[in-house]
Amino acid sequence: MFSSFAKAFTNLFKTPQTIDYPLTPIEQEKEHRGLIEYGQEACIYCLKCEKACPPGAILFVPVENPPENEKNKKGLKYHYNPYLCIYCSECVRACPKPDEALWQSNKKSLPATKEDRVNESWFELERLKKQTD
Amino acid sequence: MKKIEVSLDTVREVIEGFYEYKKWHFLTLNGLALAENKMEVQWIFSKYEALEETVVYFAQIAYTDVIPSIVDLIPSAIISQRELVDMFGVQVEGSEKGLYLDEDSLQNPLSGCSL
Amino acid sequence: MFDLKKYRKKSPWILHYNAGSCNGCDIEILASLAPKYDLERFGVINTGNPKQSDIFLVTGPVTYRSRERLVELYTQMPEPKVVIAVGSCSCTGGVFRDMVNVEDGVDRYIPVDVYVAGCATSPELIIDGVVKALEILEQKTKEMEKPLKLFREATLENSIVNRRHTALKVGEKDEEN
Amino acid sequence: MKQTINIPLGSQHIALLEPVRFKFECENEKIIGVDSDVGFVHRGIERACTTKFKFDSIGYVVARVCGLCAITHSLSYTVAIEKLLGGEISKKAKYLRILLLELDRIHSHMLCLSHTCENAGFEAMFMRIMGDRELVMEIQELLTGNRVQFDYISIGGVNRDLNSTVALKIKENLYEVKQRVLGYMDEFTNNWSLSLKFKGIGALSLDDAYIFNAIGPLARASGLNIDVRNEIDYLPFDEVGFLMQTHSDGDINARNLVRLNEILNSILMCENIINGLPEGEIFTKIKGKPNGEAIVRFEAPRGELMYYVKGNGTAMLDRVRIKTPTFASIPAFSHIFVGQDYADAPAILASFDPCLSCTAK
Amino acid sequence: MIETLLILFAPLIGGLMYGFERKLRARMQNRQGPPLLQPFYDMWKLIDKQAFIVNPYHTILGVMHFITLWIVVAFIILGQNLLYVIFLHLLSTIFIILAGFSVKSIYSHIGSNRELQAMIAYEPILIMVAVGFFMKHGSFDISVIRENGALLASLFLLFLAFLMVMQIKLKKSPFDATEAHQEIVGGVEVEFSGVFFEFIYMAKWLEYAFVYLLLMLFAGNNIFLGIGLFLGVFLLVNLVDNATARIKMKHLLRIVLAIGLTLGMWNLIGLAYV
Repeated sequence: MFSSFAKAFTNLFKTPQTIDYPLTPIEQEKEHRGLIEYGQEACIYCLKCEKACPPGAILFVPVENPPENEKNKKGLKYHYNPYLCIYCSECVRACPKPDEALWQSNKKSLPATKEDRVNESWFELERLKKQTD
Repeated sequence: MKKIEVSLDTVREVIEGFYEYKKWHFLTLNGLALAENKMEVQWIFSKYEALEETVVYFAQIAYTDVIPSIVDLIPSAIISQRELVDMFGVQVEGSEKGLYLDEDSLQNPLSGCSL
Repeated sequence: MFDLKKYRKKSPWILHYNAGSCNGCDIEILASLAPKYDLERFGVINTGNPKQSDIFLVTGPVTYRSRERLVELYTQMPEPKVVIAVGSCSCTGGVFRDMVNVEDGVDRYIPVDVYVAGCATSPELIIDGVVKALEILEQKTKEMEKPLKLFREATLENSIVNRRHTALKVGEKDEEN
Repeated sequence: MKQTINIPLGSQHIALLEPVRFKFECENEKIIGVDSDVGFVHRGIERACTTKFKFDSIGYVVARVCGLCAITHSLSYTVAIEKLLGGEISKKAKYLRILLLELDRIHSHMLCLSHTCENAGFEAMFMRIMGDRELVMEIQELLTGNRVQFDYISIGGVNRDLNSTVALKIKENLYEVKQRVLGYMDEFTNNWSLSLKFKGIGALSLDDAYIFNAIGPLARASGLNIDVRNEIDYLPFDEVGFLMQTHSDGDINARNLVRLNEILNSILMCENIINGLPEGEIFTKIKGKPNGEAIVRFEAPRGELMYYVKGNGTAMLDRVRIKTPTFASIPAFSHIFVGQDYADAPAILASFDPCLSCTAK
Repeated sequence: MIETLLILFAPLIGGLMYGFERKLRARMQNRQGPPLLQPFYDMWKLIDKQAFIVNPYHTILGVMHFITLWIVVAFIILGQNLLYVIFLHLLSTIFIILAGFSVKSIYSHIGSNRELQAMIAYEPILIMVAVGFFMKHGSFDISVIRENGALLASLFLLFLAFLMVMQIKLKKSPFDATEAHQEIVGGVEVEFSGVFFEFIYMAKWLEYAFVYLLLMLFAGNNIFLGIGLFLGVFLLVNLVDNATARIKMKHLLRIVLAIGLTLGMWNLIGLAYV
């Protein structure tokens, strides 16, 4: 009891452990597993990452005006949902050209609000994907 | 892992003869869906303070069979038995449904799902 | 960057419900109440009582058995209230998407205002989410204070019943502006 | 007939992290009967493992069974698959797996201790332990890239190497944690209000521990020598200085002391691993499709975790059976509650370190 | 004039104390803590919030609790009879207990039950304190007590007993089983919401004012001793709060009654015969 007593008293004169987070930003560790990033030029459209992703947070969906890339024969476009991703970096391990086409950054995802339509917009993409299969 | 086949009629006697509560540790009751509308029930035990000694008693049954309860021998089996009832839709003496599943969720999710 | 003075004038009391998550996000919520991140800086108290809370932190994809309790808790909270879906699986279902006993995401049942990603999410993201929620809470409070249009016909658009409804539409109005 | 009252605890309650509902039938705040509902978190992971996911990504799915013992889940599953495929992983990978397993145990035990203190109404101790727990979380993030869900183990080895700066940081922080833990030992044994709350409360006798097949710290606090780390040979626990920690009282205080001693033992193991880390590859490619059945057991922070995996030579498995520590202890829980005061119920519950998301899967 | 102002601002002074205490407690727990004016932000927020009325008696009794407490504090400031003050305070506690029993929530019932038991523990000690003052001055009037010298030395044992009462009244561990957030989610206040919870919340501030005003009586007319006593006890209460766990109701009754009554009795016997 008395050691807690003393501890509480000495804590009064120490600077608290708290990081005043939104005011003083925390530096992310370089190794932190954050958002997955995609390099469109280097992608060879093998769709390995799409198959490897456990929750299915990466989708290649056919669009009308696809990004210009000679490997992209089916006219697909890369979509990624950070609110579905589980940040396991299995896609990066599956990717034949890691660090160029697909890599994991240490950026954190921002909180979304209603306008971002994290669920509805993704449903549309999933429906599109199902139609092509 | 040692596997011993038993039949449903004799399983209680076999376990009663085998199980010494200070020597063996009841791990769990496991179900396994087989082909032709059959399933396998496994009673898994392991030995205290021994390296990798696991004994599995198993019986192949139909879904309509009633599995005898071993709760009076091993009180901690009650929760595994209830799970088995929920997951496979078989009957175990004295164990009722509804540990995990609600009325409108998919019933017996594991019965024959790999087939 | 952040105008913290504005946010600090609020006192969001949080209610936490686990609707079937893996505990990863729940322990991060505990960690964000602990000294290093200390959510109490914003006036947060973990009340555990729906009748006295403003922010509803939900973790986990909603399982069949917990959905009833989830809606019950949401309705027990007095207006204005903000719902934060913490973690990937409460936003969209995450890795549990399409599993048999799971409803993908909290917004199938209750309207969600802030989605916080991450599996498991980290205390920083939770703080970000709470700061965002404070903005929405303030807007909703203002919306509730608007005088009622007494002399108009009580249509569905502006009747008393729909004050809650208009409060929910705060975000959409901003989009137009 | 005496009048009884029913006091519910859950499914949403401030003392609970997870949804579980207990209904205590009380006589003047003394519990005479318990009714529990543990199925709130059932998500159907066992079914999804056989119908939805291929065997190589299940390691990430079963990690989400429980956030606290995520590493043990993915490790058990991976070892089971490695057994079926017949691959052998390098010694360095084995050591790194133990390292993370023990770090996870340290942070999980600290969380449990702090939660027990909070439920006993000791907020300052909760803050103190949670504050110190950040030291462990920090090194976990450095080692694996995430604070809670590590996703560190893959079939054939581990995903990340340990470099020398991280190793140094781990050693520094663990030394610091050790000092703090010794401080808690003093606090848990000497604080009179904690002894009123913890000593002789929620006791489980040795015989009951045998009868109810108790496991983990719950059993070890009653004097039952069960620690799966002692009974398996997939990972070299005996090489890195594992010692079983037991106590004979069986009450909350004994459980806390067992946990504190285990933290100290785990710190020792981690230090031994870092000092004697062998050279070699961290990943060996293992090819093939799993066929046959395997039972793998591991010691999660809460007790014994068992995986039964059956493959049929294709990418989809036949059966993944997860038997989790709390699942096996539920009969023991209900037994302990009877005869205690309701005022002690949250603290007793926290001292089991229950993990309901494990239980219901 | 100054008394009227003091009475009007009594809840605010209590609120400031509460805010300062939250800050202090945070610092003792090695964290930054909320801003000093946080209780007032809470107050503004609660006014804005929708309120659910469970039943009319429940809310009225809650408001009555607040008003009676305010009158109690006013009486102390005006220098009225100490015995009246203590019994009126008892009445205000009874209001909140009745409010707890008037709803269906089981947590509320347990909270009320515990509040009753705690009342049994601390009420005799409060009366003994009043009797102690009476034996010294021959009057229960607070104004008389204030005019005379400090009684800390001659009522020292009663002062120690009073410190235990403070822990109960301020809901600080080890004697905070009446509130017990982790067991019964706040006890009697569990069903209050919105602006009606506001009254309960502000009653807590008044409780601070009440307890510390009673404490100041031990210093008599010595203002410096009074301030010293206030600061010292304020720190002590929080330090004890941060060094102990919550003990159960039966232990609370046993400890407070056994130690408190014994200390008080010895003091009174000493006053009578020495």
